[in-house]
Amino acid sequence: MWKTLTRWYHQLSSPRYFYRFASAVLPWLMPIAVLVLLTGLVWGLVFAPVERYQGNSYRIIFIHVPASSGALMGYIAMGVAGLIALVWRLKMAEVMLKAMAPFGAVLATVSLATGALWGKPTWGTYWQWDARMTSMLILLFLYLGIIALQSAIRDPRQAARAASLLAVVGVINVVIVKYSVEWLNTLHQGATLKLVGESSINDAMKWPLLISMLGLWLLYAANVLMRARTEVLNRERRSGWVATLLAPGAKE
Amino acid sequence: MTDPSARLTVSRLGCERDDRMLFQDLAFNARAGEIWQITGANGAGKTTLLRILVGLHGFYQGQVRWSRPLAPDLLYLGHDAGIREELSARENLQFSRALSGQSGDLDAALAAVDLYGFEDVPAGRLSAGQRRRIALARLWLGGKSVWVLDEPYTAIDQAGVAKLDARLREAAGAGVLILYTSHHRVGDGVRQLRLGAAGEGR
Amino acid sequence: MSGVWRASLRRELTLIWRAPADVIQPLFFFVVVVSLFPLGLSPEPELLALVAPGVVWVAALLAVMLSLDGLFRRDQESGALDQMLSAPVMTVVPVSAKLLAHWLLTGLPLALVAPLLGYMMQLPASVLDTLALSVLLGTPTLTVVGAIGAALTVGLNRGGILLAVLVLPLYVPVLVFGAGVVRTALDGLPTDGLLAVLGAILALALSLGPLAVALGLRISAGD
Amino acid sequence: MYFDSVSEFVAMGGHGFFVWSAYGISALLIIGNMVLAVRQQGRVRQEIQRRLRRDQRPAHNAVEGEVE
Repeated sequence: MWKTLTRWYHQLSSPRYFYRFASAVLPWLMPIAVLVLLTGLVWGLVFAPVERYQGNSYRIIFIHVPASSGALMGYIAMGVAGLIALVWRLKMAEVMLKAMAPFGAVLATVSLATGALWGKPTWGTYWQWDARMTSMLILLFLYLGIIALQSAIRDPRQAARAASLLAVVGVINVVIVKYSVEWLNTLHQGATLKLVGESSINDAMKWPLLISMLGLWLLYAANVLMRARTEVLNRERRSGWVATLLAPGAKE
Repeated sequence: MTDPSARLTVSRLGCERDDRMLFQDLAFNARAGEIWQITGANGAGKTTLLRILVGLHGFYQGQVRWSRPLAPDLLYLGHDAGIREELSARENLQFSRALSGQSGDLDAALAAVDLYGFEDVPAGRLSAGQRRRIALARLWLGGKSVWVLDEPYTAIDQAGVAKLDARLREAAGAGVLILYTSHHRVGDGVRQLRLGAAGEGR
Repeated sequence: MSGVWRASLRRELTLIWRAPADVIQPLFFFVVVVSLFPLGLSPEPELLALVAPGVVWVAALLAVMLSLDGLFRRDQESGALDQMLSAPVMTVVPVSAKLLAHWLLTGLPLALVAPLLGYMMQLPASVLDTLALSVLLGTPTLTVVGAIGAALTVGLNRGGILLAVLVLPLYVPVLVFGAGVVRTALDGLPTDGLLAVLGAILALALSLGPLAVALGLRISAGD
Repeated sequence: MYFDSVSEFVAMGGHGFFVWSAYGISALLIIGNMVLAVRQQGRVRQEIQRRLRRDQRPAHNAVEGEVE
């Protein structure tokens, strides 16, 4: 067991092997991700029963909850990749961190937009600074901070290490922000009206939600592999294997 | 090719900046008591090479190996001499001495670089040449066996050049390894390392 | 080791003392921004007292952030930063001296002036000591966390705006609990729990922050 | 199928605007990001291929004073 782990570690940490691995995985991962996501969404939108109190606007949760969880998991994954990149100077960890940022920021934006559009019919207002939405807003700012820092520094290696440090600091900050915002909210509104928490929805709603979440996470993974391939080419542009790979007329 | 008596061993050293190779496959051994002059056109990466050797710049291919940990023995004068204009010559030197762990006498060092009488003038009001000499005064504080100097001869007048040459030869004689970038050659017996001019072979 | 720390602290204090603008600007900014609010809102006491904790705290936070841009810039331009990074002592030593000097001459004055501005914002006198205490307890965290952003943007030409984008999200917990302490005191409730939270955040910042700042400087220098 | 007719499905019991704009924005952002990722890959590949064709030779350097 240990031998395969170390072999896998050495292989996956070499950009060249990763490029081949990603090129092999993407052609089937992408369609599966889209398929799973669509089934989850269609099931939730079309077939799931209406929610007693809210009516049909609750169907937004089938995109809102997966997006929120994806944005949060994405940032935590970036924190971990950042730590690995800083401590072990692993080029692939730096590549993954840069690859995860854009889609994470998109999911944070989607979470905010869908949360607001869901809030209006349900609680009468697009935005009410409740704990979850405020945390998501700060998370979006953290994502934008990393993307801005990474694009502001010219040397890709230095940009990656700077972004790694910021990601590690950011992850610690996300935890503290969550507590501070939750404290802020308990002070003012009492417990926010929890009409639809994960636990309270019945099975007919739970399955489409889980499938949509799986689909969106797979899509996130596919997007990360795509962007990581690009970043590997970018970082390895002077190496021999990229030259042979991209030589005019070479088979992709 | 590693030579046990070498204080510094560099092999297959290459550095890339803005998608262009500054230098590539650089290899040499430097031993205590030697003076190395590093030359090359502007932008050939001389400063970057020094910053790699002292450990400030980490993005390079190849290997840089010091036989003993460098930091305690290192006297590094960077491209900008690290002098703050708000502080006086003495205050600047006092801080550099404390930071690098040297222990020589401040006034003697400042006198050696003809700053006698200017010790307490804020560096901002001194001339460019005088400001650089505040940093050069560290060469007279002693206690360091590896000197890495980036353009030590800039803004130094004729008399200063002769004094600096003498000091470098004296230190090398006492076993100090000196690497410096400049067009000025200290004297014969100085080993030269020429980095490919940026324009060549483009 | 302590020799280097003391020498660094003495140097930093002399540097800031020689260039008083670095001390006066944040203070001036703090006073001006707070005094704008009564003009912008209305001089009506109840309203001002209600918003005072947030206004004073946001102004203090922005004052600290603005003063951070110059924290490493001049040392980087003059080459002094390279000296610190290549010195035989751990980088965190001169860096922590620099952070302490920076707080002593920006955060501390803000805490001393805060009650005056709190009073200007019609805050009852009984709350002013809590306000000063919260700013005193919060500003070191702002300095240390902000310095991480300053370290990462020191080499960049338009680092100022980027510094704000990086650092403001990191300031959220300190702002929430800092202003929260004062609001709680305004409501007459006990504030020691919240002060403890501010203290805990400060402890975390002081333990990990300087190391992160030193690493950030090393990364900006090219390692 | 929970809804009796397509028009009812679109109306979503009066919340149609909110549901469909939520999904519309989400689709726009996610698909947009995918397209950007693909375009960026194309751009980087072209950039590298252009440089490969230029077939740059790196600067050479001579080391004197080195007795081999």
